[in-house]
Amino acid sequence: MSGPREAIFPTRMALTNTKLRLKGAQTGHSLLAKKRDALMTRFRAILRKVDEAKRKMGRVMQLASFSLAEVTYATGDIAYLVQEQAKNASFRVKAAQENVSGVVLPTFEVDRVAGSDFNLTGLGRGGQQVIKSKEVYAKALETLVELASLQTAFMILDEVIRATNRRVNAIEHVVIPRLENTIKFIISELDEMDREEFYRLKKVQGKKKRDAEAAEALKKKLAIEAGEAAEESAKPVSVLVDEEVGPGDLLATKDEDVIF
Amino acid sequence: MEGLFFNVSAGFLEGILRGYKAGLLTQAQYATLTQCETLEDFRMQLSATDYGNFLANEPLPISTSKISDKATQVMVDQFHYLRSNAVAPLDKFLDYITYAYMIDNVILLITGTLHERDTHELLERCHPLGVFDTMPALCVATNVEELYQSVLVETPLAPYFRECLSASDLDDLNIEIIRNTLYKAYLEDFDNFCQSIGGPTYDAMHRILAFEADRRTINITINSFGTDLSKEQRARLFPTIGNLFPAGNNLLAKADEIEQVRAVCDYVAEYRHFFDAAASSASRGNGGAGDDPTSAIAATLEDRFFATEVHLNKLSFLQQFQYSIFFSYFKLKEQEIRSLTWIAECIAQDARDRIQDFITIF
Amino acid sequence: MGYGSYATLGLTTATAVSVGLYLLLTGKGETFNVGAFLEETSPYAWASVGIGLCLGLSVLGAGWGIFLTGASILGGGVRAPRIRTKNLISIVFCEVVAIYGVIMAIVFVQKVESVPEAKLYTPSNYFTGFALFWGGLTVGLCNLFCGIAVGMTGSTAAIADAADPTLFVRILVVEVFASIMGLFGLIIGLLVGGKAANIE
Amino acid sequence: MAQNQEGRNLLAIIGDEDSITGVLLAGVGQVSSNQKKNFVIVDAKTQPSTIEAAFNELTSRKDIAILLINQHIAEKIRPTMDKYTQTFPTVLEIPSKDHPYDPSKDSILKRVQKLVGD
Repeated sequence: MSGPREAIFPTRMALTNTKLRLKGAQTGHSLLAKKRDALMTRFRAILRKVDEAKRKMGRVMQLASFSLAEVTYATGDIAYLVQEQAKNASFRVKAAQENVSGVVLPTFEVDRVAGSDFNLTGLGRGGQQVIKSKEVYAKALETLVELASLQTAFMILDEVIRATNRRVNAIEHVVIPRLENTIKFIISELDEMDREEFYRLKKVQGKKKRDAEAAEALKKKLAIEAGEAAEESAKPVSVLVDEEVGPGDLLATKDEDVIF
Repeated sequence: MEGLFFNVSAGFLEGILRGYKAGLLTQAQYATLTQCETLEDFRMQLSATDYGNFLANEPLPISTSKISDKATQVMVDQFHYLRSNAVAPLDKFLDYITYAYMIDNVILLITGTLHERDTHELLERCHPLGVFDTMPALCVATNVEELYQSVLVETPLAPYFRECLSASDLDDLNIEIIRNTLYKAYLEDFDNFCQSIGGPTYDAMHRILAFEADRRTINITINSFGTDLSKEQRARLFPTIGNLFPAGNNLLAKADEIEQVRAVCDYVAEYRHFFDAAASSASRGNGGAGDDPTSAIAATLEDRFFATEVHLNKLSFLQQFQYSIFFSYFKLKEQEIRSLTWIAECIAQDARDRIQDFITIF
Repeated sequence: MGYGSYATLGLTTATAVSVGLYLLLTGKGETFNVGAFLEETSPYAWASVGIGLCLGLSVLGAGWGIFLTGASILGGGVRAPRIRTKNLISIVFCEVVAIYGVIMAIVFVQKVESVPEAKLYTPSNYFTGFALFWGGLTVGLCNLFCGIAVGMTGSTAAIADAADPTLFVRILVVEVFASIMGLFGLIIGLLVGGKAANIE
Repeated sequence: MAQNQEGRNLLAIIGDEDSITGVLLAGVGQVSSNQKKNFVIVDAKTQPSTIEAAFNELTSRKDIAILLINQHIAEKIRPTMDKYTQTFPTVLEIPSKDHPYDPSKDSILKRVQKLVGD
């Protein structure tokens, strides 16, 4: 009787209910475990991708900043002009959703509108480099956006997997043992009660026997004392037979306890 | 004849300038620099050259922009030394060199003012060669009208502004158009000034300025493909002193694609090989931009332009007793700083395969 | 500068023409007499002007050459100090030109003695006067142009040397040729002077 | 989470001048009518507190989906970065020109490494 159990009155009804709940918990556990495995597979895939993408980003960004160096070579310092001419974002992201085992993962998609903010930058010299650098940076940003969605997915999945893991573990290590304990408790309590009952019946039977013997003796004494005693002695025997069948049934059902 | 009197006022400065020129990095020095593994190495190698210890007091790690800033500072110091020793007409000539940078600075200030930014921080970003005494006065202007007036009053660029732009233009036109309009006016004015000096100065300077004008014309044409710059506007930005002027300019103003530009350039013998070489290297895949042939050609074209500019500037050193060497030296120095920055950039970003893509001067 | 020289030229021509026309039209055309001028001018005047031109023009040439070269040596020497000693030779070449002038002036001066007026206007003395004048002019102009030529090449030599030390000797050869021109003047001056007897 | 990301369609960046120039060239820049920008320039002199303020302001904006930050700048405000657990906006550490990417310093990648490792 170790471990926690639910505060429940040990009846057969409760036993049935608890057994049902245990079954439910087990089904839930296996479902959650499956979900967790699915998420984990996904998660591992994303992990690998994040790792890859982060390293790729290093290269891509290097390429991009190198193209900026080319611009500086050809045009000179355009940083300030670019900063000042920025007005409306032409490079935006659009969020889409993806469903993995019931978890909504946002993914960002690049949403570019043709903007002409810097169209004329480097008109006199280096315009081609500016355009090229623009393209390279846009490509780099696409990688970054991809990485960002991976990273978001990673964060969310991480969160969800933790939650799922907690649930699985809770069911496995808390709920199920507790239910099992409860069942065991109920069963043992019921057994205990049965045994008590049986003992009591024995006791009652013994007492009845003693009473019957006493009555017999009395009857014999009376029969001896009175002549018509043989006629009446058949009844107590049939009562005795009835009573010997009773205890076998008692273990199966309680309700048929006619004696009490 | 110019030899008789040139040295009276400019002989000393010419000697100094040629001394500076001898300090430009050579092929061998570039080769050593490109072998550097880190910027630390780079600095050490550079200290063995004419630059000396100009980076010695910089805290580590050195950034490439720091290197370029410091190198520019070296150049500016040299310029100021020459400028303060110069007498007419060299002083005016040197002033003309600064006007190009001044245009950039004024444009910067205009941009800042239009966006209502604190213009004082802009002053720090101005090119030091283009700084003029009254520049801080521009910063007090708060609106476009005021700025226009103060530009007219306070800057040496006033004639260019007065002739080309009105106050409302500052508001309406794209800043790049303003910049190119000013630059066109500047080039033409500079060419005029050189003509007034005459002699070999004009010969050498006109060659360089005409090339610069053509380069801008071609660049503007190529860069305006696919933008909202109208053809009339484009035609107005073309300087009128180049070898392409006037027939080529007219054709370029109408051009829609790079093939037409090439056809125009075929008329001028010096420019013909640009496109051939550019096209061939683009087809080899060296253009860098890859799939788009136009931008690949244009990118290599830019390199060709740089190489030709360096070549022309080198030519002006072949003649003594004329002023164009002052202009050429600063252009070469600028190119050298660009190359240094490029190498430093390549080292910093570990892009070994592109490290040779600069232009050596000697 | 251009307009100024045009104006000067025009004014001079106009004055000369009007004076000439005035003399001609007023019947005094005889006043403009080259022969008389040559005859009446004292041989001393010719000789002294000749000596003066000889030395003056020579020194002008030398000075001009020295400042041309000097400016470049100074400028080039700022960044390449090694050129300053070597290129002193260019200065010396220029200086030599002045020395030619001084030598010739001394030679010429020997020809001039003070004599009584009666003995002055002799054919021999006329010859000496003219010889000294034209000889001095020859030497002076020779040295002037020689000085300028040496100066310019010297300036180039300095700058070339600063840029590339191996060029110095080659340009020095050119410079030597330039400086030889002064010697031509010296020789001719000596010859002309040699023909002339002393004024006595 | 799904409703949280509605209306977030901008990128923002905290970085050095070169990185910002680059991404602005690509068209990321957005300056609202009241001069609020979605990019913050950090140079060597910028105080960490200023960066933190900018970081907090940008992360609390409702229209930003992704926040890019240069790694060497993130390094300066590492405690704040490590504390940041919101899903939106996603914070992404990017390398800068002068500071090559170092995967071992990335907050996210550290977690990745930990998870992959065990």
